[in-house]
Amino acid sequence: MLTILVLVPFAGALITAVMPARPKAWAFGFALATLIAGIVTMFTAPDTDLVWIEPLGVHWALEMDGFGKLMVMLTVVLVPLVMVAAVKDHDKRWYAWALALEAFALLTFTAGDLFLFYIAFEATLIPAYFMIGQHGGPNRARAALKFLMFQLGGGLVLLGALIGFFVVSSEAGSPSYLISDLAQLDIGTNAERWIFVAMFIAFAVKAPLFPVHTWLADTTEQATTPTSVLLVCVLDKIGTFGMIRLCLGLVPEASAWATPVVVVLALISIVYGAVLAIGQDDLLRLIGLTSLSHFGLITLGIFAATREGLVGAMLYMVNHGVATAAMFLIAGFLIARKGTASISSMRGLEKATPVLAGSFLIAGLATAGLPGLSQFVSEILVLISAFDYHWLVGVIAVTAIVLAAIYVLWAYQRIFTGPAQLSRPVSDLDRREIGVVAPLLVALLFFGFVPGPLISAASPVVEPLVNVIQAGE
Amino acid sequence: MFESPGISYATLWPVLLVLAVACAGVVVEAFAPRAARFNTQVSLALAGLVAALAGTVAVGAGSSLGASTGEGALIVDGPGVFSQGLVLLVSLGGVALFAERRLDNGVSAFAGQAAALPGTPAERTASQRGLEHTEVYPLMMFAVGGMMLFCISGDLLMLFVALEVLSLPLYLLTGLARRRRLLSQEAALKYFLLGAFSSGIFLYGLALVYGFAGSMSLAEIGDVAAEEGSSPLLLLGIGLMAVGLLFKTGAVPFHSWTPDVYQGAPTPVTAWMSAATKIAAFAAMLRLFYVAFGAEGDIWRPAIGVIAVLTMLLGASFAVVQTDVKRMLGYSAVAHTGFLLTGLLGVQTDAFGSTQAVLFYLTAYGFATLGAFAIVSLVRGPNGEVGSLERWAGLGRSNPWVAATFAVFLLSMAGLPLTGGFIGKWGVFAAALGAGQWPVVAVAIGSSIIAIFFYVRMIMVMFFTDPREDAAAVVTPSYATTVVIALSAVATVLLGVIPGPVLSLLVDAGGFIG
Amino acid sequence: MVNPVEASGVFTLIWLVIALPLAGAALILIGRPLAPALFDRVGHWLAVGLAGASFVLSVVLFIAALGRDEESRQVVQHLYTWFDTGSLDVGFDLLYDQLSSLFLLLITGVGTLIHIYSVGYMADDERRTRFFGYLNLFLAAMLMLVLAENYVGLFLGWEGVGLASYLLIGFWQYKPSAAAAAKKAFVMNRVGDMGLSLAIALCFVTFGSTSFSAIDVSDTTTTTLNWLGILLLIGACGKSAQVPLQGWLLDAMEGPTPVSALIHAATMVTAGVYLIVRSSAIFEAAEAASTAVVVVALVTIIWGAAVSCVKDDIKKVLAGSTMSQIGYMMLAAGLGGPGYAFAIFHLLTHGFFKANMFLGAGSVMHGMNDDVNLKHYGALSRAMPVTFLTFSMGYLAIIGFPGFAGFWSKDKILEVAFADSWLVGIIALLAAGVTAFYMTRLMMLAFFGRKRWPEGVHPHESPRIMTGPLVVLAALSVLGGVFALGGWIEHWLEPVVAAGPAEHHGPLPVWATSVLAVLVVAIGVAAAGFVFGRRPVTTAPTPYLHVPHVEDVVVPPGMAVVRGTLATDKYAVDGLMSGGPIALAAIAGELRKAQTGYVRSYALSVLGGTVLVALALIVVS
Amino acid sequence: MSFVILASVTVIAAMGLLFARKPVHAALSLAVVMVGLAMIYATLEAPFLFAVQIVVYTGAILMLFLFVIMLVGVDTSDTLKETIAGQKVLAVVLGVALGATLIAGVGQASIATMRGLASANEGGNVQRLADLLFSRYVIAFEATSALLITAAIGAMVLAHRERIDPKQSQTDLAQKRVADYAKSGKHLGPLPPPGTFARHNSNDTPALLPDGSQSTKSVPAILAGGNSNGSADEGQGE
Amino acid sequence: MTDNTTAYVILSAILFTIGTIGVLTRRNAIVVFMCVELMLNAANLALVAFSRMHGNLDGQVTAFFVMVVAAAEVVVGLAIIMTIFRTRNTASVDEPRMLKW
Repeated sequence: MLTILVLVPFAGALITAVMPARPKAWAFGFALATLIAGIVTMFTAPDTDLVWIEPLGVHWALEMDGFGKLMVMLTVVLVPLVMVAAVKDHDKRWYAWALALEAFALLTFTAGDLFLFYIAFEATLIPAYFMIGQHGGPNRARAALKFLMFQLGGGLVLLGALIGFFVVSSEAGSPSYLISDLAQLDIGTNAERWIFVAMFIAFAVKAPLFPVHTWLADTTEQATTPTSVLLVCVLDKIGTFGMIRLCLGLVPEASAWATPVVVVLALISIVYGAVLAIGQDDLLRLIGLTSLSHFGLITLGIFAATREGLVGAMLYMVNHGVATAAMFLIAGFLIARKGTASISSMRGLEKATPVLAGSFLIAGLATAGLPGLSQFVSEILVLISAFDYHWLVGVIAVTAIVLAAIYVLWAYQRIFTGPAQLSRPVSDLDRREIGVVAPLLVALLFFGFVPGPLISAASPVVEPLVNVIQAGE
Repeated sequence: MFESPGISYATLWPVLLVLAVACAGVVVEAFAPRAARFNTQVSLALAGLVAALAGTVAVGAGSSLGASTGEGALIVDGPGVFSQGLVLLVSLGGVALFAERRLDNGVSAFAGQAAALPGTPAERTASQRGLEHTEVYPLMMFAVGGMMLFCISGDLLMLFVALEVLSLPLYLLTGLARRRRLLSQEAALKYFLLGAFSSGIFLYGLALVYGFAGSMSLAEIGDVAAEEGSSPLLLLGIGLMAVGLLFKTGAVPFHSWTPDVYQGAPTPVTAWMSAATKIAAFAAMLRLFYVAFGAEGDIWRPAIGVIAVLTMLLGASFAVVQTDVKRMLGYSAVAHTGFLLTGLLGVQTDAFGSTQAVLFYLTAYGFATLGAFAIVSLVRGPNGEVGSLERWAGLGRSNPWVAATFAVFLLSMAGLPLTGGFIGKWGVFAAALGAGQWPVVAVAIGSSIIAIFFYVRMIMVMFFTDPREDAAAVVTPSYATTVVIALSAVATVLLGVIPGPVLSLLVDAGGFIG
Repeated sequence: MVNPVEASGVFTLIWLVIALPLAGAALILIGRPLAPALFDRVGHWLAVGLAGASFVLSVVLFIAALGRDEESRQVVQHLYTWFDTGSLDVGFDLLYDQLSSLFLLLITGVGTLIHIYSVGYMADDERRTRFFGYLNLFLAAMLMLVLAENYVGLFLGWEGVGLASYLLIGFWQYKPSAAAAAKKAFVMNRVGDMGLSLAIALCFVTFGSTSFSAIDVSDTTTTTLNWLGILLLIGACGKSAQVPLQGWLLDAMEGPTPVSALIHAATMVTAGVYLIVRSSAIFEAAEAASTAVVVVALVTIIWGAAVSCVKDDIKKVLAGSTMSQIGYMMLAAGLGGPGYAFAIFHLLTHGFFKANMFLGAGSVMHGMNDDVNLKHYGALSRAMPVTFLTFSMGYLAIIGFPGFAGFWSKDKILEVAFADSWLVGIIALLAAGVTAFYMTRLMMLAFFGRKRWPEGVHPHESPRIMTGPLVVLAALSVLGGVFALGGWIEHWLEPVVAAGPAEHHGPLPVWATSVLAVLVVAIGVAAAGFVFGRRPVTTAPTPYLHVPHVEDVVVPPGMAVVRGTLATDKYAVDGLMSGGPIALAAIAGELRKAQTGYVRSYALSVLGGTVLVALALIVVS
Repeated sequence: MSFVILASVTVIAAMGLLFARKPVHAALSLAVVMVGLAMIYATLEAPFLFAVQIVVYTGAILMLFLFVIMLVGVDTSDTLKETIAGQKVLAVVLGVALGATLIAGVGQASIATMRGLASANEGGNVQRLADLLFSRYVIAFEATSALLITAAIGAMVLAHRERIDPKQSQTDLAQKRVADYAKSGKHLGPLPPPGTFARHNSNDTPALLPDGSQSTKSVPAILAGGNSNGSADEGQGE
Repeated sequence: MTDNTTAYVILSAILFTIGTIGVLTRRNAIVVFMCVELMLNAANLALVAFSRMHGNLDGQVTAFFVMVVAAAEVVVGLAIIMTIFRTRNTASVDEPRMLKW
């Protein structure tokens, strides 16, 4: 079943690529099919475990715990939405790549084998590279290259960890890459630390964290917003997903050892990203950089390694996905109208586009962690865990809420308020666009008040992690 | 005194067949009418290679594996036979590329009259009449035979002779390009002079090793070395012999010929040579170092490690600043040598050890480089192949399939998952790390990042850059090239997606024996 | 102490108090774009109706609570589990107790009146319907704030009112000043929210829960409690415009006047006081934090009063006064004991008279074509008799004219202040005098003296729908003191605020305080009358106060930091990351010159390599 | 003693390779080295190699060299002035370093004294070599055939001009000449032979026509453009 | 006649060194190639000497093979050199350098 979940979008990608007529409709159909498959797997998803590459101990092992479910749902829901959003200015190549990206992302989130995880982890980059490079701003080629170089660089470092695991696993007996087997492995302290460092670097690039974040803004600036959504809201989650699943899950002692450094990086990311966002004139860069701040918070939650922190981080990943997707898509609609992403060239748009403005504000406030919108719950949980870790960490992390208010509201103020100056008529969101944004906004509100389903999915995953970490300490 | 050597023809016949085909080719050249030569030579070569490949498979599956023959001159062991098969496979592709005649108005990539001076009426006449040197096929067959012998050489003398047998035809083939004759001849001269120089060094090392051990047999050398420990004689011998082999593989600082020759040689030759030579040379190197010099591992590993590091770093870095596609791939070949040397640093194990890693890497790299150069030969302008990177811009739009296939090869060379190159890279790194060579692995990872840059930039140029006015166009090739490219691409992907069978085969094949 | 019982009977409808205005907001804000014509016609009445319904329900609940035993007046309604991580369990719970009951009445009551008033005030605004949507949203959020059973729920309401405030201040967002003011208000509130967020975190870390009922100071060190108190104070400062986070309130006057009345005078800005009173259990045990509250309060009292003295903008005078008055409430709350109840008492009366005066000011502006400059007023008492009269009631209440609502409430606070120390008492007392001074100034400039109306302005009385609420509020301003009859409010709130017995160990007898207060007020009035009554003063009597606000100090260097960070990111961080490849390419570009093309050079490198390998092998062995 | 003499001779002759300006001289000094080595082989109980060295190396290979040198031009001489910066210095330094390493290594190695080949050569050096050659090294021996064939093909491919058109007979040529003369009045008679009236007699020296001017036609095309006397404005006389 | 192998090997090393230096310093391709031949000869000397030292004939056989190989190599090499010479009219190894960097 899980295999089908992965194969459906993959097949869709192939079919879309070769389909001469109505490829976008086909792609959308496959995205919907994946959504259905995703929903079905929520309820019935037996794990898969087939031997794949025997000499290396690699298995085609798919499994899905609550955390995986969250990420899978996020993915399968976002893809059809961005496909609708993308319909006007993207060609079929983009659709095929998007489906391929979805397939690999799903594979990452369900991989029960480290090798498989890595392969999917890296494989996502190719679709992403083409999606960035083929559609978007004038400097997209450079941005795509930069994106890919950072990601592949991180990926290669992760390869080091992967090989390290193999060596240790071989020495312990027959090699196996099953995550469940690796978790049992007794790795020496030194090796474990090196493996952790390698994995963390890779995930930090992916997530991203300071100081390996510089690809982020360039990429979001040049890529089209549907692409950015898939990148930031789905793909980057793999980074934090990996931190939880692999860093905490496989090398908990080393994680605990490294926590002080990680926390400092996370804090820098939080503040630094927000400050950078404040200073942006390009709306898409701004949104991209807000994610830096948010990923800092997620990382903080993960490595504070309390129940609240982990649950918060997992929730945050979902909520950030929804909120940022909304931000990007709305910004995309806005930019499609104005023909520029430069904030300084917009003013007073609220009058002509009240719905657009309202949606932007809601999404923005969600990003800023306003209670009642979904991101708040995760944010407060993370803050609590950060404070629990050390009061000073909490104090620094909490500045995020002020800085977030500044960048969101200042952007809103500059774009939408003030006397309207329209050189040409600007229309409000049309039905299609509302159809894209509305589900996201509803989700933001719904999970703001009823995060229960998300938490109950995440909690069982957190429990063993917390136990292991506390035992490790 | 004379004892008849026990030559096991059952295991040797594929090699002999290839050499026989080469001789037959010479006969054909002498007696067959001009019109019939091309077809005869190509079919002869293909048939010979296919038969030899089948034979290799049979030998590999047979029970006589692991036996030495000719009183130890040749060792028909698993890895040796595997690399032989690999050489044959890429050579099949090579023949197909050699035989490509649709790209350049019905003539092949080889000079019509090598003896005619470039730019003279004689040359033009030769071209107009569709003349070509069908001697390239026997030459190639000789080289293939040499490579196959190189893979299974069991003593130093055999090693030296095989080295020369494979090298001489390559020197000649390099100089036979139809277009850009001057470059081609220059490449041939450089390759030849440096090749001769390095084989001189190799030979001197051989002499020293013989002086140390008193025997030519690799196994006996290994025994003596294990017994007597390291003597300066042996060490110097190892060093000088290593230079000869490292030269062939293109390791820094013995790499300088690589980019020049790769660029200057006719593209089909580059394609085949880059794959086949590397396979043969590494097979021989593995055998030499593990069997004969295995006991001195602690001594040569650091040196090889340093060379690996230099090779990876410089190869990758230089490739970054190239503007010619062939030359860039040449430097990339240097970088790959570095990665392969990383694998050499590991140890032979029963399961997945460095032998398996290196051979798998060679498999993946062989197909990728064969396919990549084959595609290079398709991308042409008014004056033949277009090397300039800038003129490849926009190829992804005008010829998405060709560009995509090229991207697959590049990605494999870059070592991205779902391509054979990834498993290969994984393997050599794992082998080295398993032997505790983590600093080299760290550098290898670093240089992989550099290497990825130029592969990915190439993709960027093809897909995301607007074409220039004098943009290159893709010429539709004949089936031969198409099949080679397609099969290489399929192999590249399959090796990444289901590497299990090949890996199992390698594990079953075991290690090199003396 | 909070020790509630489960909701039953009519109390199961607590949620409806919030839900009604929330539904209104949702209906209007979503429905308006879908059916503009319909909602433009009935939207505002829908909002009024739902606010009124909420008020009625509040009254019903209050009566029901009055009818209950003292022990069962605290009612909790568990709606659902908001989030539960296993260790942290936050319920979506509502707490109806003596404290929130009073707030409910104030919020829904004054809120409804202001809704009604707005129907008239905003009649000409094309986006009126949306305004009512926002007003309803505000009501819902404010009610959530006071009904929440835990700090997280409170935070939900807390931020909700911030949002509503943001939307309403910036309602006329085509004015850049309004948009900027809205943003400033929200951001400065968020600075306070940092404190509240951390307080929530500390609360959880300390008590293992964020519920009010879980607060148990017995096992906790004083240091922790003090920090908790200070964090809460920071939160309160932001929301209640206390120094140093007071700067946004004056700018917030950019919003429509009903907003100023409802949010920035009567209800939202008092949330800080609510927070501190709600957390009285903590402050009671945290002496240093309480002292901090007192200090902040005193500074704000003076600051607000001083601002009011020099502003020419009628709304800003009132806003400064609000700050100052809230300072009084904070003072009372910070002093503890019976002070909590008095703080709430003053909060209620202030809600009445300040709302009254703001709405009066709105009425004046309505007549003066939205001119807010006192210099352009004068002699309005005849043009707008109703407004004048109702405003006068508010005026008398705020200066503490004996018998009026403000008199009773401020008097109590002065008592407590004197009970604490001379210094505190005297500052509070003098500030009362200043209050009288600036309010009198306002009255003189606005309603008496010569006409200074600009050309084309013809002041007129506002329509009934606006004056109606004014009259009601004026009445409340007069009669608000009834709550204090017989110390009712102290007794009513006693179970909540954990107040000790109301003991007076002050240096002055109670009656003496009252007399002193009246005297000081009289002096203030007289001084103002002397200054502004005799000659036609048209300018502020003192030079504008050039005291920089916190935000003025913070913003320029803040932007410099932003610019610096941008440059750092571009050149240092990204330079390091992306510059690596560039440097590498440059190095490689130089190094590749070694590939000279000379075959002999190549041979040289081969030989060099050979020598090195040979030497290396020898050396290694 | 004989070793010392032979060694000195070979080394000195080898130095000739480094310093001889003319390739011919280099080739001749190489011949000396080879003959010297042959003699050393003789002293090392390798009579067969002694013969082969002289016959094959000196006799065949070196002659090939000389032949090519003749083709390229005997006169051409290398300037020993180095054009690549640092090349010579580095070459000598590295070469000497390598040599020193080798010598030091060899010196350090515990090389046993010669065991002698008395037993190995029993029955005759050539016979014993043949035994080895056709048993243990027979495959290598076979493989060398591939080398030789390759060499032959290589030489053919690179040097042999295949005749594309049928060879023109005397008759054809004569007819063509006459036809040309009829058509364009081209000179009917034979071209002047090279060296006629010239001061030098090498192939690349153009003939002087009776009027004293030079005839470019007298120089083979392949040599034209080389350094000959007065090639700068050749052909102006025509 | 000496029994000291070292002397022969040292002589061969000297010849080898001279050969390498020649390859690096001479510009005439033919001379360069002759230097390579000198290197091969040096190796041969070592082989023959070692052969005698070890008392087996493998070294001599190898030396013989080297001569064969050298012969073939010379043919190919000289053919290539001739080609270049005919094209460029020079036998200098420094001249053809269009391939670089």
